[in-house]
Amino acid sequence: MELKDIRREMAGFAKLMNTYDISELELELEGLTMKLKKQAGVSRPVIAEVEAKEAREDNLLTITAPMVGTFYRAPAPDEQPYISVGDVVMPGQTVCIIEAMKIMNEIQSEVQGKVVEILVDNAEPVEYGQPLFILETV
Amino acid sequence: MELKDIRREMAGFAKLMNTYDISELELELEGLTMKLKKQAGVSRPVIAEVEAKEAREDNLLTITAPMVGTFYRAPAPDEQPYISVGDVVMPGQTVCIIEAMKIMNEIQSEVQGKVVEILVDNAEPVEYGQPLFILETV
Amino acid sequence: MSDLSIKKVVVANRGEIAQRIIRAAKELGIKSVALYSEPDRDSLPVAMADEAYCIGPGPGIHSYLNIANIISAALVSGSDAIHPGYGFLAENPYFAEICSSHGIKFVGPNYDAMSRIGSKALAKQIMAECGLDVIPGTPSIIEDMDEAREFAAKYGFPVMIKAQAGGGGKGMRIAYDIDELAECIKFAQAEAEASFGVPGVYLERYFKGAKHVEVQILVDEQGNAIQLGERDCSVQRGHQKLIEESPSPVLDEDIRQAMGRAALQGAKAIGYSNAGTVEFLVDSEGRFYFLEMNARIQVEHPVTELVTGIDIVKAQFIIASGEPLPFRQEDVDVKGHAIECRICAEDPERGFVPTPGVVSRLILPGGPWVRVDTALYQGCYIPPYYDSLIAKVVAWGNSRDEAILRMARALDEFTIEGISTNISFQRRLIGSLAFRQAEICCDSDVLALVFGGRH
Amino acid sequence: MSDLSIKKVVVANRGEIAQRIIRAAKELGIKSVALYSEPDRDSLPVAMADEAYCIGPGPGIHSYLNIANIISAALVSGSDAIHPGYGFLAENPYFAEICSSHGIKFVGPNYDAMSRIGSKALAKQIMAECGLDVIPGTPSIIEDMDEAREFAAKYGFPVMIKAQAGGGGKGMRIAYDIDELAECIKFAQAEAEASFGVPGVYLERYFKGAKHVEVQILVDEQGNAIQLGERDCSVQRGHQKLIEESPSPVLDEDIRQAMGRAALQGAKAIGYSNAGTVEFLVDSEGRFYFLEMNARIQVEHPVTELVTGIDIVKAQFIIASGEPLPFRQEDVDVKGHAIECRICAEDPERGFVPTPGVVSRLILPGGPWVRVDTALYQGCYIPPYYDSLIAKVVAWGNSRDEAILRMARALDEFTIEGISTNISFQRRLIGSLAFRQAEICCDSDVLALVFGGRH
Repeated sequence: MELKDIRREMAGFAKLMNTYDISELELELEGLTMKLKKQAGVSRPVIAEVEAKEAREDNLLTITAPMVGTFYRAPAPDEQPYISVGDVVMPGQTVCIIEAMKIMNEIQSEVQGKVVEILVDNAEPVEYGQPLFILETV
Repeated sequence: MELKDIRREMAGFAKLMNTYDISELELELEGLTMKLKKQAGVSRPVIAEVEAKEAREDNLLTITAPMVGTFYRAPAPDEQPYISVGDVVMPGQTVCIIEAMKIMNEIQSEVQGKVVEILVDNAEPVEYGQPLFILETV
Repeated sequence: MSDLSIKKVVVANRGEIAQRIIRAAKELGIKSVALYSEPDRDSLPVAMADEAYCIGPGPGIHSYLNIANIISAALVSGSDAIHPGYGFLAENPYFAEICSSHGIKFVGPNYDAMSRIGSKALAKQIMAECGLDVIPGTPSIIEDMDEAREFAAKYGFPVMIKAQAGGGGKGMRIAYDIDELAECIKFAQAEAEASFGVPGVYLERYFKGAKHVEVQILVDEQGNAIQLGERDCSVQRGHQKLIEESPSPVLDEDIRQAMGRAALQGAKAIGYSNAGTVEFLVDSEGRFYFLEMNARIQVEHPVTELVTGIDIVKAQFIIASGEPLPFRQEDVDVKGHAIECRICAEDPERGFVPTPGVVSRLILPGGPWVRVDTALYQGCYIPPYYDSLIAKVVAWGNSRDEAILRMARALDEFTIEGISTNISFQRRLIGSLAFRQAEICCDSDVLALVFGGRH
Repeated sequence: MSDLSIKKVVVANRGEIAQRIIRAAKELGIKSVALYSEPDRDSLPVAMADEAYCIGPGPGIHSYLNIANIISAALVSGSDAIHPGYGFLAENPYFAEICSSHGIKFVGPNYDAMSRIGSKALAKQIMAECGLDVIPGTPSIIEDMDEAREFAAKYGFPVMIKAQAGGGGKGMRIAYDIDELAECIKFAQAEAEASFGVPGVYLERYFKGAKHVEVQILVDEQGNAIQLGERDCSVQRGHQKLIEESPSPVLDEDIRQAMGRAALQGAKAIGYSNAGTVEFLVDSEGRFYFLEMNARIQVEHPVTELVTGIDIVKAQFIIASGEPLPFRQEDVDVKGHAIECRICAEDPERGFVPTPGVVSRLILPGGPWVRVDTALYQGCYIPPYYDSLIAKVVAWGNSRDEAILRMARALDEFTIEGISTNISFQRRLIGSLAFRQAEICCDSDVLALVFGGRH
């Protein structure tokens, strides 16, 4: 292989790097070593996704808030919480209340699992999509 | 496997990286090593360095302009150029003139080599550090 | 801590206008609460605000139009006001009413004024009654084709068809002869239904070679009303504004004064308060007709700010707090000339198709008398769900010519990589002789101007 | 294409001021040629200019001070003017003379005026002769300690020691009693020699609690002279300006008028033309004394631009082209208040050590009445060779309070990662009660103000 062949190939690789936003390329093949490095500047947080993946990998499920409002663990201040750590939750079971615009909305679980963690304190505000409970599949 | 085959495969890998938000890929297979990296923070062209490296690897030397001015290949319009392609240049030998502030500055080579390319046309402006001649070490 | 009665405001919007509202709040010492959809989680307004609440997934209907989540966020964050920005819920009187019933101050006019303005036919009737020239049109939405034909017979073609609930060029058509009238009406009704949920359209006389000129007003809750001069928004593409400027290069001083007076008269008749805009059509002979009124902050408000020195969004908070306006008509002094170019994530080479994606490189224009309102940053993601407006570049100059040359250099500096934008389209428009000579009208073919034969 | 006689200008500077000059040139239709050292190859001014020439390696002495390469670049590029910016060759009369001898217009005053200003003793003598109060000092550089002791005996301590060739706080010392006088003079001489190549120092009376106030003037080559009001630059650290504002919060209208007249009188006596600044010290009783004159555009010129609407760099080009000033004194109308914060690549937590490096993340402040002059972009490299100034944030408001609150929110928005900067230091300074009440003087301990007991 001659330099000019490599150069021609390099152009191809460089074009691909542009097309696919690749910033670094290293290649070794039969005595040839090629390293290409490009610009860039793009960063997109993926923490939420990563967490979700981790959760899946560990057989953990998360129940998130379907609306914005105030989180209540029990139907009334002097009553027992709907669920506590260690309880097994069934699909359709009410797990908490979220008060939104003065209306009490009962939140039901869509999944089955054992409660391993409650992430929000009673009477705290929650936003859309905020994790509320972590369940372990059983 | 040839470089152009690798390039075709690389496109496929790159597409997958985009689809699945993969930022780094390393591969080893029967003597082939490939590393791909996506995204980063900083961009600074390295073309100059690459050229320099290539030049060194090929035993090529570059004479650059030590000052800003107008490049002349010969001491006067009706005279022979100091050097032409194919000539062997010795250290200390005058290779061109750069006119700066109405003063004619003789530029001497610091190295020894055979002239393989003259990169600037006669009477063209040159900036500091601009490559003028490429020599091959002999 | 704010001296005003408003101490904490929910910003029920996104992008550059959310950022604009947060900036004004910060300067007044008002705490700000950003609301965001899931794809906007990493957006600048969220980072800038004192608090932030996710209110739903990407599509506007589930987030920025989700009244329950927005009101809830205001309540759980202990906010005492909501600023709606423009678009989304900004001109929804029911939303204003819900805010009010929860004890939250809606930064804008009250329900009654908003309702009157929202019904365009009623607004025109009120304006006509208080003595303004109103653009001739059918008195309400048309019920059958006979009505339409009758109107066309009286005023002649072309005829403009407009959605009752319209805005932003949606549900709008021009019929050039009797043969296409029925079809245009059908089209406009279908588009109106798709965009606003109601198919009603009405007809208006169409003026060739007209200019769109609007007057910015401020009215406090004590009834003090001032006008901040006009904006010329005649450079449009498909009824969507591209470039706005203040003052208008085509008004003479008499018309300017008359238009300002008319705007204040109309606002009074409507019972308006807070910042608003009265839109007029100026025909080729310099007569002006009331078009409609906008009950909100407008995209193009910065040009007025730069020539008057008055912060309109701050004024909105002051008014909504129940304070009297801190300046009077004689304090309003228009100095120089300001131009705004709307920068959109769209590809002019491919029919202005939206171009969501990641901004991989960004250099914003800056330096003397160049203002940029944008929530862009290098690495940010532009989601596909919303309006394609991503930045507003505003240039001020002592003269219109100076402002044009400044805008040209600002657009030359503006670098966005990763997505296509209309920056170079706007650059060519700003550099055109037609713009320089203020010859572009609402119905000018700006594509032909920019692309020439190529288009 | 420019209507002026200058058609193409070489910008013999770097960073934000190079960019500022290119922007003005672009708006005037003047072609621009950027010059750059090797580490500045990827800088914004190089990208913005019409042409660019590398003039040497990093250290200023080999590039931005390399007169031969700069003149050569002007000649080979066919340029007819050179703008020196500030620093580097801006106040070097020999450079101006060399430009002139090569038929290149130096954008600034002529050799004679520059020479007179450059000799600070001569400048003070001329000013005294034309009737200005001049800060009491030794008539020339001191030759022996007896002279110094005599001066101190006459005016009392503390005594200010200043380099003849000085600027930017270099070669400056304050002696508080007779015991440290000799040592301070030795220090100042050594620093002056190291910084400027000449050790000469002179003594001045030192005023406690004084303010630094300077007047911006414009003089055309026909002799028409106007002043654009004053700038207060009293917020300093080690004689280096940190925050500048216009108008000064401490001048009353009589003093303001008198100072403006004095500045024009002095400029006339010097034979000055182009943009310049006349610096005064204002003592705690409101008397003002001529300090020195700066024969160049200044870092802090934007605050004057924002309150007057006059583009000073454009005016420099107009004057250098031989045109008369396009405005008169009565056209100058100061409106509102403007404040500038200098943002530097330096770490206030580690004794303000410079912090060169790569900017890995950048969010510039923006929006209404916030101007940023900077050559920063995300990914750019800040080389170690030059001044640490990397950005200027300027905020305008109708009142000083409004400008302060706006500056505070602008600094809150300003995000630079990858290197340390003084942004949060400036934010605390702007937010301090002492600044709000305009109590900071040239000799105030701003570090104590910001760091409190911690310092």
